[in-house]
Amino acid sequence: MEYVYAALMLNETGEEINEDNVTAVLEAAGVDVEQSRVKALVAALEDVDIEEAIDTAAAAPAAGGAAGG
Amino acid sequence: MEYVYAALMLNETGEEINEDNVTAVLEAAGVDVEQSRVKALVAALEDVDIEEAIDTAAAAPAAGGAAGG
Amino acid sequence: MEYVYAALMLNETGEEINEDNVTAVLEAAGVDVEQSRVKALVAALEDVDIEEAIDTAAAAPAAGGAAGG
Amino acid sequence: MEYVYAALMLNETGEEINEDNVTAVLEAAGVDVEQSRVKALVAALEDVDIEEAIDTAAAAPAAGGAAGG
Amino acid sequence: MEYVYAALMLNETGEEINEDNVTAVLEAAGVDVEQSRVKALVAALEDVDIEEAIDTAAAAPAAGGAAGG
Amino acid sequence: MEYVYAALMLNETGEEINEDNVTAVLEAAGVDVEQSRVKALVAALEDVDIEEAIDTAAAAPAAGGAAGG
Amino acid sequence: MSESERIRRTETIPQWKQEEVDELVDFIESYASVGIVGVAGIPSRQLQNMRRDLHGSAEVRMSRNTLTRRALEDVGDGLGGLTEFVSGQVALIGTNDNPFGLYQQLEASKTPAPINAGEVAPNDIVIPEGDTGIDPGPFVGELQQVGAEARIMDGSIKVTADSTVLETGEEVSDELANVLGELGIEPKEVGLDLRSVYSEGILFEPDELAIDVDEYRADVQSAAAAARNLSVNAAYPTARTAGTLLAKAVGEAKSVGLFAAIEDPELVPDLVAKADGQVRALAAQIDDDEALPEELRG
Repeated sequence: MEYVYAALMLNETGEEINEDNVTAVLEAAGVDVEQSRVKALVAALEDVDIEEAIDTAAAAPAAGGAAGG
Repeated sequence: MEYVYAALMLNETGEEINEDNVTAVLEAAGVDVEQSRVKALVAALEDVDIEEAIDTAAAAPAAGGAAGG
Repeated sequence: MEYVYAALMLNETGEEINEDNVTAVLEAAGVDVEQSRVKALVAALEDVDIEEAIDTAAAAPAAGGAAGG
Repeated sequence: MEYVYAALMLNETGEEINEDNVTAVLEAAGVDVEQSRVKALVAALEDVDIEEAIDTAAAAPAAGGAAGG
Repeated sequence: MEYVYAALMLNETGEEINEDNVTAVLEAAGVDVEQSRVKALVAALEDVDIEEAIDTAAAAPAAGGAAGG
Repeated sequence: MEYVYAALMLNETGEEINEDNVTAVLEAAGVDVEQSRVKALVAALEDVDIEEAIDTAAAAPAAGGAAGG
Repeated sequence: MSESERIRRTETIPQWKQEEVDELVDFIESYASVGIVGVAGIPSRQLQNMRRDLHGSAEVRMSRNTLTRRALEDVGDGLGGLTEFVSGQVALIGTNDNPFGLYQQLEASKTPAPINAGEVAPNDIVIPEGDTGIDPGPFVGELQQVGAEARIMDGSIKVTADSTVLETGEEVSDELANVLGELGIEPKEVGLDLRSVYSEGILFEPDELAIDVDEYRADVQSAAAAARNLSVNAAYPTARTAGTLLAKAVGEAKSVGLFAAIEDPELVPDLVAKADGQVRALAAQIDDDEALPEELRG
């Protein structure tokens, strides 16, 4: 999860969420950084509206409605 | 989400969820595959009891009901 | 459920959900494909807005909750 | 319940819910049709918004949940 | 949903849920029948105890409600 | 919130949540660090069971959804 | 301070005072954070215990206020700002630990104590609702006189509602001191009262030092929820969220399957249940019993 926190920090400070920045934050936290995970994070967030993603509850019970319907 | 769907498909067929298999499924679906995301997914799923996670979703309708109740 | 996952993957990538595409994805995942199921899937999804189907499900519990609450 | 199912089927296909159509569906399902029930059903459904009624079903489980809770 | 309705009608009347019977009911309701969907449905229902499926659904929301309540 | 994110990163990596570490992470994320906020954070988190708070948060969205419904 | 200044000072104040000031300066300079604590009303034995409890995390140094002020001014560097808090019975406190942590530690070590007539209420004084356990007698009148809602019930004197009998800053009367003493109410908190701390360039006052741990806990929760949501919604799996992500994907597939009535073996039981629910819902809209199957006739 530390990779996600790194992205959240950069999002708050308004810095770009790119591989260099994410890596720098992780290293400062003592993480033995895996570049592939950094890459994956940056790629996953590319087309995501972070504010919206943060506010949308990641609740699994989406299926609940379908079953009810 | 297509990466997760790919993993779930492999889980259903009993094939190993490894980088090669996930990549193959994604490519068949026309995904421009990011190897780093495949890696991250496979790594994250290593310690997850997939059946249990699926059951949570199956139980979700009840949870949905609970939310309503 | 693997047939449904295949359809969802194609939906994410924007590829057409037709028999050929679904079959290709399933085969890549090692499924011993039944053509009649593929046909049935494609037919069932013909007039369905998948995004809406996912969203409706997500919204439904809330509606239910309001009624129940 | 088969009489009501017959009405639901006709509703889905967009056929008129009249005595002839309901009777035809029931007979195809091997029902020994009672004309008076068909008449009563058709008359009773004249004032019912079937789509709306079906949508209530989606909410119903939640209501049931409330009762159970 | 009309395919499921047809199967359930046959279940109510005690007729066998096979491809011919389901097709007949659907045709009587004016459905342009997809044989693949009929096949898939009949195959899928082979292992399903319909009464149990109905009862489980009826019970689930109540259980959920209890959890929520 | 970036101060809290920094603390949670350290929690994930198992590093001590102390002034030096929090400051280092914040600076790497481009934050113009206020020492007094770092100090207050470190002192306050000494009395917070972080894992427990995270677990409660994990449960919360579902509950939140229920409340919202 | 230059040597000539030091000599000049030595000439203006007695030697023992200068030595004391020098010791205070050494004390101040040996800690990263220095503060002023009020020590009024602390019995000397309790003060001894407090100093012992602080051993290893903070040190208390008492002196005359004039000398304390002088030492603070001599060190300078912003520490002079602390002099305005040097009044009454105070002492210097020094720590190399976190000043917020020190404040919490000192607050936690405070103990309740009775308040005497003539003292000023440090906070609102409340006589709580409840049975005083005191037999009927003139005490009920004394309670009423100081402003408590009291009467005799079931053979004893009861306070019928929480009653604020004195507000912050007001002086305690003889009558009130007696009543509080009789009831065993100890409205004061006695202990080292941190008035201000100077730490690495910043002067903190108590309202800045009082951290709301619950608020931080809530922040941790929202931060954790934010990370979870982002991880799941962006489909970036982590060890903590992979399970949720799988469940979400399964949920979506189920939703679509049920919405589109896909004849999948895993979905058919739910589809059957859905159809049953719909037919019942429709039947519920039908008023005419004649049109309904026997099991549903009202």
